Amino acid sequence: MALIDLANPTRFLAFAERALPWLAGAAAAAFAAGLYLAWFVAPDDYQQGATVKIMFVHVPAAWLGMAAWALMSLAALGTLVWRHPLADVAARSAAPIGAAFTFLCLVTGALWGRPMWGAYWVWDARLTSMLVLFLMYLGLLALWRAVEDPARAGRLVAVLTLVGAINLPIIKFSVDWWNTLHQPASVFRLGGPTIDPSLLWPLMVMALAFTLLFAVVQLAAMRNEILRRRVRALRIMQAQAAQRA
Amino acid sequence: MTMALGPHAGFILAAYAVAALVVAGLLVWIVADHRLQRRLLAELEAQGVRRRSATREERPA
Amino acid sequence: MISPAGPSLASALAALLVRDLRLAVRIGGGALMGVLFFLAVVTLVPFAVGPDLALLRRIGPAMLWLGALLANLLALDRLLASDYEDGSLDLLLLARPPLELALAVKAAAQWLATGLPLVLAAPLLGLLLDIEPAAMGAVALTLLAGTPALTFIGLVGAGLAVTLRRGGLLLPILVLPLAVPVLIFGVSASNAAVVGPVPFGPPFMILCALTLVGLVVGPFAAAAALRHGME
Amino acid sequence: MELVADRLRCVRGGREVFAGIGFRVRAGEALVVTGPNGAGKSSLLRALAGLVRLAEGQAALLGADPELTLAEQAHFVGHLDPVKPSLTVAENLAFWARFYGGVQGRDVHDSLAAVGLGGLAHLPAAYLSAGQRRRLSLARLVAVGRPVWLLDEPTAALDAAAHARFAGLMREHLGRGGLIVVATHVPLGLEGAQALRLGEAP
Repeated sequence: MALIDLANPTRFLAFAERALPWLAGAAAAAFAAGLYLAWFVAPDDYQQGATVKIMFVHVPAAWLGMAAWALMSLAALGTLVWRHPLADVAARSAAPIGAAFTFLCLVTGALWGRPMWGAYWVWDARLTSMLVLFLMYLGLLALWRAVEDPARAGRLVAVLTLVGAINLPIIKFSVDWWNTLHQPASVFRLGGPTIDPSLLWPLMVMALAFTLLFAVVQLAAMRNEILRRRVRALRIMQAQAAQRA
Repeated sequence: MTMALGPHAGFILAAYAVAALVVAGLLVWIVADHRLQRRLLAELEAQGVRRRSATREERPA
Repeated sequence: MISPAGPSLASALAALLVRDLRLAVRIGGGALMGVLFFLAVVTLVPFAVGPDLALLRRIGPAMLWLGALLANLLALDRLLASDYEDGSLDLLLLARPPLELALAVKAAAQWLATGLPLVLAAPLLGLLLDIEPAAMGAVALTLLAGTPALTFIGLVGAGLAVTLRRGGLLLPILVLPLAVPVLIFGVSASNAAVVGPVPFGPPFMILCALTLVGLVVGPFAAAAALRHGME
Repeated sequence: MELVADRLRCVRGGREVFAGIGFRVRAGEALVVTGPNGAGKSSLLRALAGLVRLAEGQAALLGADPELTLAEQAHFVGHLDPVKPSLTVAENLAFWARFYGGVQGRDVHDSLAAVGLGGLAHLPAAYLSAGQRRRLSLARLVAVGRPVWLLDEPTAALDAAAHARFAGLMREHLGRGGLIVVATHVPLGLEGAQALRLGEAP
């Protein structure tokens, strides 16, 4: 049992060591290109002026905040259905990263909202959905910290992740409904649906850069998590060895 | 390089500063965590605690 | 020869404070949970009353106070329960430092780990409710002055409930009525700063007085409750 | 130094748990309390530690510091181990040592070694087995010197080796002029100890 659990992670560690430098290099290159496009090529928006530059951070962060939950849902299936030993390591590592990107999305949203709306926060439907997502991330992290045994924590968290995955579209729908119920769509929407190609390209490159960054951090965090579990296993062995002595 | 950020330059710069902070935070977290776990592993192994399969596993790297 | 080591009260109490803070940080139950609950409660308010910023601005201080009160209550359950469950409370009773002081230290640690983070988080949550910076400063000040009272009143409830089965359910019912004065003067001081016309000073002074009374009465009442309940 | 108990009577929940208990334990002596379940062994020890109110009678430590109560000069070991899983083994012991006004630093490690936990000082206590938790709990008796030990089934969960080691610690304590009152089901290896059997008389 223990041997099977360790076999795959060991191969994964070797893979991570090889892949990380390449991925990090690619992420750095994409960020260089993306930031150049965003700051020196992309024109100002006719309506929002230069503040549209915030979009190049805000929108990728929102995408990755949601994508991390999607990844965790897949990992949750991996934990509960296929019992893959790396699945809950992947979920454990993705949660704080997803929370960090969601947080970045919220803060940049507030900083974009202030000049556009005159307030840092106006309970716009999209931002509000992201806030609820952020709350769910924090709840998930709290659940993880509350359970001592990582394997048991992983299964419990997987259940919550899947319930969240089902619930998130419902939350999104109800927030949209709640929002239109209360106020006409007079407010300007962040990152509206129509985007000029001159803004779209920098956005895409920045999104690629953030995705590569996510992959780097995710891989490194998984590696750390595997090591953390080894430390735990060794400590249990140490306590048992002292028992016999 | 003349970049006109308009009247809201502060907000734009603040947004990028926060992004830089979050990214830096993530990177510091993974590096510091990696060092910590490596150190704990080394300490445990120095105390003579080893995994049963350790010798077999370390080889393929 | 066995001789009791010289009692060093300050060192003993410092050890207790350090231990409780360490536990709060390591388990992550303390600061993180309370602030998270606070955030969740404040986030729910606009869903209930609608995203009307003018309305939110008006009821914001009250919502922050309610959220802080409930978040404080949430953490109270563990204030004495874990020490009761593993027998630590027995040993606290046997030690030289008076139980009243030990309980006061435990409550202080609890406030540092759960109350203070709420005060620090309040201004950020104030952004969500569009409270103006000056008013937000006043709300944070009232929370800083008032949340210790909530913790020390809660200490009495925890002392009463900890030795009972299902005490966790009883605790909020016992504590909430006792917290009414703190809520009244906390919110009225905050509102005074936001809209007037009542001056900020008098209700704020009463709030501070409530905290001082709580600091004195709480540990004694809780110690009495524990001594009678431990059996 | 002498521990004197006179006509102790304890009532809990309207039921008389024991009555008319009296004994004298002198420095260097042990009292072994035996009796069937529910005979009041735990209540007697908790009463001596001041954790349970006595309906009648009193217990006092004669010839000791008059400023301190019996409880303040006693170690109490109950059924529970006051061990926090998220603290390390050393942190757990160091806290009780400091809170009881005892030793620190190096001596914490010596005390851990005395109960056979020497190598585990930096391990979070969550990893300990039930027997190891009990040993950590008992290390407190070594780390902080108090003349009276009130022990309620101290060797439950201990294996034979740990049991023998703790018997050695008890003999050492008696040899230095300490007193022990211990409730137990199993022989502890305390020669010449007084015996008190509860639950005999109706």
